[in-house]
Amino acid sequence: MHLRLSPQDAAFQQRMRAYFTTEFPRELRHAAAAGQQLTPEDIRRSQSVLNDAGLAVPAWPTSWGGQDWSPLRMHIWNSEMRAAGVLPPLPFNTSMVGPVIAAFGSEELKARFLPQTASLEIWWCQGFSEPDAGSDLASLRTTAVRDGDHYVVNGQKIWTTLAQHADWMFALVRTDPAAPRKQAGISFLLLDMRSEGVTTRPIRTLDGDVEVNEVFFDDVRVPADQLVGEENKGWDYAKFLLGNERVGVADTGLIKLWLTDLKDHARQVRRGDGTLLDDPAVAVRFAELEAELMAIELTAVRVSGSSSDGRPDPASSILKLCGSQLQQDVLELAIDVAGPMALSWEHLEAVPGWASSSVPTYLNYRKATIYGGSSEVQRSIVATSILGLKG
Amino acid sequence: MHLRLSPQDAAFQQRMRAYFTTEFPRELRHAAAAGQQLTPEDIRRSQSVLNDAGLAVPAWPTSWGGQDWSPLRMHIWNSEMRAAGVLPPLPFNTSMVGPVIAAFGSEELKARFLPQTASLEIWWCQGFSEPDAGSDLASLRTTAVRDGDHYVVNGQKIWTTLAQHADWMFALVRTDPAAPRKQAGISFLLLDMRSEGVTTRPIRTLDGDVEVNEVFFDDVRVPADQLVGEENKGWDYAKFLLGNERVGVADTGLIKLWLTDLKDHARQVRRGDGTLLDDPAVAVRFAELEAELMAIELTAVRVSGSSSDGRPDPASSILKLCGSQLQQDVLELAIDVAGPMALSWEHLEAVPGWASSSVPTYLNYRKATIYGGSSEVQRSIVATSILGLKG
Amino acid sequence: MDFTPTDEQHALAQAVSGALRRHGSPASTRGETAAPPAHDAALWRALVDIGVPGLAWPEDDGGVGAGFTDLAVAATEVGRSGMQVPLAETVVAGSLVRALAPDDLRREVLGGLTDGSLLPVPALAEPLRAWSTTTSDVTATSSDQGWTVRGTKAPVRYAPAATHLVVTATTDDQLALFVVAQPSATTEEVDLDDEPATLLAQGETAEVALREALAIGGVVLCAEAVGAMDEALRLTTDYLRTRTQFGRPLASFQALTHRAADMYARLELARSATLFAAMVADEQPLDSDALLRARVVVDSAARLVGQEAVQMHGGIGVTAEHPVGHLTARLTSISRTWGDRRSRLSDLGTRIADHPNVPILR
Amino acid sequence: MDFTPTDEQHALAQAVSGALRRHGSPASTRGETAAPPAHDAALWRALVDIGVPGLAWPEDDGGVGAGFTDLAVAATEVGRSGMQVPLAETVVAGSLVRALAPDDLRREVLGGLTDGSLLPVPALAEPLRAWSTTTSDVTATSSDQGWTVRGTKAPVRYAPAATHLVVTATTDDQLALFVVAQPSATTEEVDLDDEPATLLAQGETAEVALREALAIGGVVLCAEAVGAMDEALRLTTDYLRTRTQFGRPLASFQALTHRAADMYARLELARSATLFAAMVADEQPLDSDALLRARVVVDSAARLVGQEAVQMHGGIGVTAEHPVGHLTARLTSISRTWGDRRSRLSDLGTRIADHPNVPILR
Repeated sequence: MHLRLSPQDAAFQQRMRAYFTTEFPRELRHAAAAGQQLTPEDIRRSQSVLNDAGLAVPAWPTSWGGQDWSPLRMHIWNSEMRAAGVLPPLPFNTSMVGPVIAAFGSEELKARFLPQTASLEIWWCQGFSEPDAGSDLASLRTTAVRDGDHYVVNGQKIWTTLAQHADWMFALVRTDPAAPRKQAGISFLLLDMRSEGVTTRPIRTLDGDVEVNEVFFDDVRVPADQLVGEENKGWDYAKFLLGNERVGVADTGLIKLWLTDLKDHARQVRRGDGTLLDDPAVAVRFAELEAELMAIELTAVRVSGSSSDGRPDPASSILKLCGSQLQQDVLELAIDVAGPMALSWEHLEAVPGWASSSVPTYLNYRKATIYGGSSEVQRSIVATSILGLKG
Repeated sequence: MHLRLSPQDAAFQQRMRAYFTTEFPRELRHAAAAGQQLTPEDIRRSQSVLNDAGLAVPAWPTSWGGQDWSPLRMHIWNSEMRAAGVLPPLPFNTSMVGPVIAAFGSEELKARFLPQTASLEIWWCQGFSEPDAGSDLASLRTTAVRDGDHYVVNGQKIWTTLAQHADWMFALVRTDPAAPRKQAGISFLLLDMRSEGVTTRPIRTLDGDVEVNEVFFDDVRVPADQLVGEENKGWDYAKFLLGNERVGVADTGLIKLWLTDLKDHARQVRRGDGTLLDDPAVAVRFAELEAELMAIELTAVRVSGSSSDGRPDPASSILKLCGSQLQQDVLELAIDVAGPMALSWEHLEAVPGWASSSVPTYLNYRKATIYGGSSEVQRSIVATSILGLKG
Repeated sequence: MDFTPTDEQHALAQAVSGALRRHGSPASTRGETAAPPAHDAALWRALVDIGVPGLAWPEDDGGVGAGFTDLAVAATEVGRSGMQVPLAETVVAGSLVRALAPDDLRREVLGGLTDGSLLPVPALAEPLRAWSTTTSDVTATSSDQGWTVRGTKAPVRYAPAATHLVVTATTDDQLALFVVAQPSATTEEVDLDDEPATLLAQGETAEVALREALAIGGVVLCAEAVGAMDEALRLTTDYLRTRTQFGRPLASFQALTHRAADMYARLELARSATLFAAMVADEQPLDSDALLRARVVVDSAARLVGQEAVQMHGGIGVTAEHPVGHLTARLTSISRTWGDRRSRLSDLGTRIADHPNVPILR
Repeated sequence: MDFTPTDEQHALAQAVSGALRRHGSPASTRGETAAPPAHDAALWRALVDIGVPGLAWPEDDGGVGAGFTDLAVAATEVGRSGMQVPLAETVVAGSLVRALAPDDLRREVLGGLTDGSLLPVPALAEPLRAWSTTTSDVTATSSDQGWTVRGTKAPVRYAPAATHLVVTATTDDQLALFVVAQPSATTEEVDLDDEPATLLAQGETAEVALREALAIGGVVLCAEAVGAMDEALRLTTDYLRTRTQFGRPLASFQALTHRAADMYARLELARSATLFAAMVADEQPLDSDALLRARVVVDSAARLVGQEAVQMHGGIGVTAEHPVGHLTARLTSISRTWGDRRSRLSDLGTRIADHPNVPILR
């Protein structure tokens, strides 16, 4: 056990900080923190810049651009990136499909997809969820039937995040409907979103955003060489991917950014002769959330550090569970900081955007405990895999 | 809908208040509120006095001493009794076995037991729980085998409250082990605790009290005329009884007394130049608990008022659920009011008893959400009977 | 004390829910966001036609003279419908006018509110200023021509549709209440540029009246929240019964059904507190602390029921197309209207030493 | 930053748990109540023999010179065992002596603490006085003969066994810290009747030293709590696996297993915060706010784990015969030692505006 960063890690931290705060293009920073949305073009450019600097896919194998960093360095990289207001690389590309292709794809697939996946020349979306499956991912019904050197895909995906911007989708499809278990008979397929028969329908969320979509497949022909790994082994690859996703979701850097901003906002709100941040009841709430954030961040460092075989520790479930809860708690405090201003969503001259967006943002982030494996799913994983509580 | 008590109910309230505060023996009052325990003799005398005044068994049929009061009057009676620091009648007698005998017992049983049950000449204990049953009450294994005009009882009960003071027990026993469902084949038997073969072993609780016991039956011969109702129909009578118990447990009068006392205690604790009750964080907690208490008390009046067929509304489960939680919340605040003084259980000259007993009392009352149908059982009742959520 | 609704109240509930269904549609059916909607004049007119906005006002003032228990019944149906109307707002504005305005203004406003010709709402919140009922950055000045008020009120719900605003402002370091007629705002921001105003009251009188009016408006919000929670719980239990996951209905997952039971329990406590508050609101002198306590109970239920209803619905819970998230959005706003849980508890906390306990029977 | 325990620390943990098992027995096996037990000299001696009480003190002062990460490892085993020893108490007293006492007194006390000949504990709490680190009703007076202190300290854990008390007292309206030797209390109430005392520090110096000593003592309490929670969760999951209800193991009831998962999650956060706090405690200048944050995290875990462990055990959870309730009792006390959750958060709250965020890497 030791507390201090080694001189090498401290130098690494300085290098990251210097890069993100001085070298990375200023106009692409802070936008996300200030509540503005980057345009899709900005997002592509941001990741391309990161990739050029070797900072887009550090967790990948070194032969495909990875850095072979320790979990601690991964954490430092993410923290410094977030603290500087730099958008992290698109998780669908770098935490999800990239590692799967790198681990299970053929050399052809790797060469064809990994470079453009790292640079975001290909924007990926995730085709896992289906309307009748929900948390029971493996009960998916989209089919892929082999027809010569193609698969013909029919069915529907839902909750496909940013599908409207995506070039390609990685999808779970059922290739053997007769398989003995629902987890068997699933394959992992890559498909071009411009293929004939693909229709995307946006789903509006409560806050008015369009972030998720339904995607329909009507006799979509997918070349068979876009299958990752073996046919009917897709569930194994999906589990590998979901573990990575869980670790990725414990994005404490983002929560830290939110909390720092929120303190600034509280300081802007007058209360008597002082500000809302002087209100002991509000200050206590900040203190509570800061303590919680500290514990989650420490756990992220501690848990990721303890997994040695490259597969995520099932303890990463607690990062998703507690991290998403903390996100929601921070956004709930944001409503209270906005106070009476939270009651209008209109853009009013006298009311800052952070205040009028506090309720819609809070409502939107109720998704945090639902997507990426709901809190209920995480609790079941902990109960079963860690505590050995099998019904 | 109307708010005010009718002139008749207001007069009733005045009558109750006058009786409990001026006529009821002063030396038997307030003892419980002040944290002192009444002796068993005091408890018997207290109930006997109430019974003489017609105030021990108001919910019973009028032919056996009941008063035919409206649910509102029942609530007024209980509130005024509690507010005056008078111990309510022993629930095992008046809310449990009494109503069962009155509803399902033969005329002989009624005449033999009801008067002495009302006056506490017979002190009853409840023989329901068993070591291997827990919340699954119906899986009980104590057997009663018919032998001529007796039943021979073998087995064990546990968590038998105040069995050490009890004269008689009402017990659930298995009379038909071959019954198709575990709920069938159970009978409701009355037995003399001085019978040969009855052994009582006290169970010490964390706080050092002996309140609950194990009771062992070794070939205990029980006259067959002490069976209530029909053989193998005991589960029906038990369900009737458990519903009554739930309503009885929402004893908001007791919680109100605790909260009033706790405010006085907070006023005794100095903080800076003021008292702990001036601490805004503490005051907020009192305000929260008072609001909660108000809502539960109102619900008790509203729900009991809406049941017309004499059987408790399944909504009474929420009174048990929320009432026991509130009890625990009040006792947890009591620890915080005691502050550093809570850390010793010793009787110290400089530390008041309410402070040194705060932690043991809190620990003891963790039972509140366990006994009388645990919170889990109540949630299942609500989910199944009210919300129609059947697995 | 009796919580049983009268036959008239059952009929009123039916009339209100019928009018809502016939004359409006919830945002979810139109696929709109959960943003607080603008005033729907046609929907409001339908409620005026069956007398809802006038229920609480005395017949002498042009009102219906029914009282707050009836108004609560109506508000619960509004909450259940997923639609929004300025009922609580007009109750706050109307209460202040009733308590403080001279006879002619009182009859004009309450009569106009009842017959639908006027829409008075309160304008209290100020930008970048924590909620307060005792201070205001808006200033009022008196001259020979009468009073004028200057400053910004925002956000003011229903401001573009309002015919009258009841505003707080500071005069000589005192809080004062004014009526501003014809505010002509185009957004929920009201910029008062030396606007002529009628003084209602100053100092202690104004503060007491404001506290009472907000407490009474809070009863309407509580009732609306109970309706919204009823509907959110109904949708949730329906969903648990019909949605299957892992080959069986969600209703077979105890982790969910036990949480649904907790939702029900909190809702029933909130219902009791709300019905009680409605009855208390009809009494003088007003026990405004009882109303605050009801809001605290309803707040805590609204938070649990709203959050759990969305969580148990999963993804569709946060979409604009499904009603459940809209109900949660409304519950979120209700809890933050005219203070929040923290401000209410802290307010009650300052008086906690004044009573040994809280009696409910009276 | 590295959380991995060293081989030495594994060995230390085994040595401590072995010593505890050989020389003591938890209250539950003796069927005793959950009352905080008196000092067990034999058990303490066993820990002295393997060097535990001296782990944190410099070798120059007669200590072992190992530091707080090792001490935390030992304290976790104490917590797991269900037994209680004055480890946190001697750390607070020892820290004050280390920071403030003249050389000879420092070496005497820390050396004596390490070799088991002395037992210094803090005497801070005062009857009917809310927790405070800045005020005291005990008064100190100086004369030619030196200082004397007068007043009552209660309760003082381990007072009857203590050889030295470190007490707070007021001098000229300042807080001061004193050492009282040979206090000879027979209960946990210490009545100081113009007792001779050695001044350690006054004013700001005393307040800072006290705050830091309590923060460091808090690390020991956190570590003990983690051990107690480990054991409470182990007992609970064992129980869920083995106990059957309604014909199947409790582990098949999702309402219970999901709550057990929450217990685990909170425990793991508490573990991370505690290990971090132990490492921070070895650094100068002391970041005592980081230690306070760890206590806040541990408090919230202790409450959940303690309460849920009892609830899931049902009736036996509140009996003196079963260990789980004793662990809950200890967790309850730990959270209330030297302040409570409210006082810690309010303390942190006063400094919340001083930093934009809380960095963990250093």
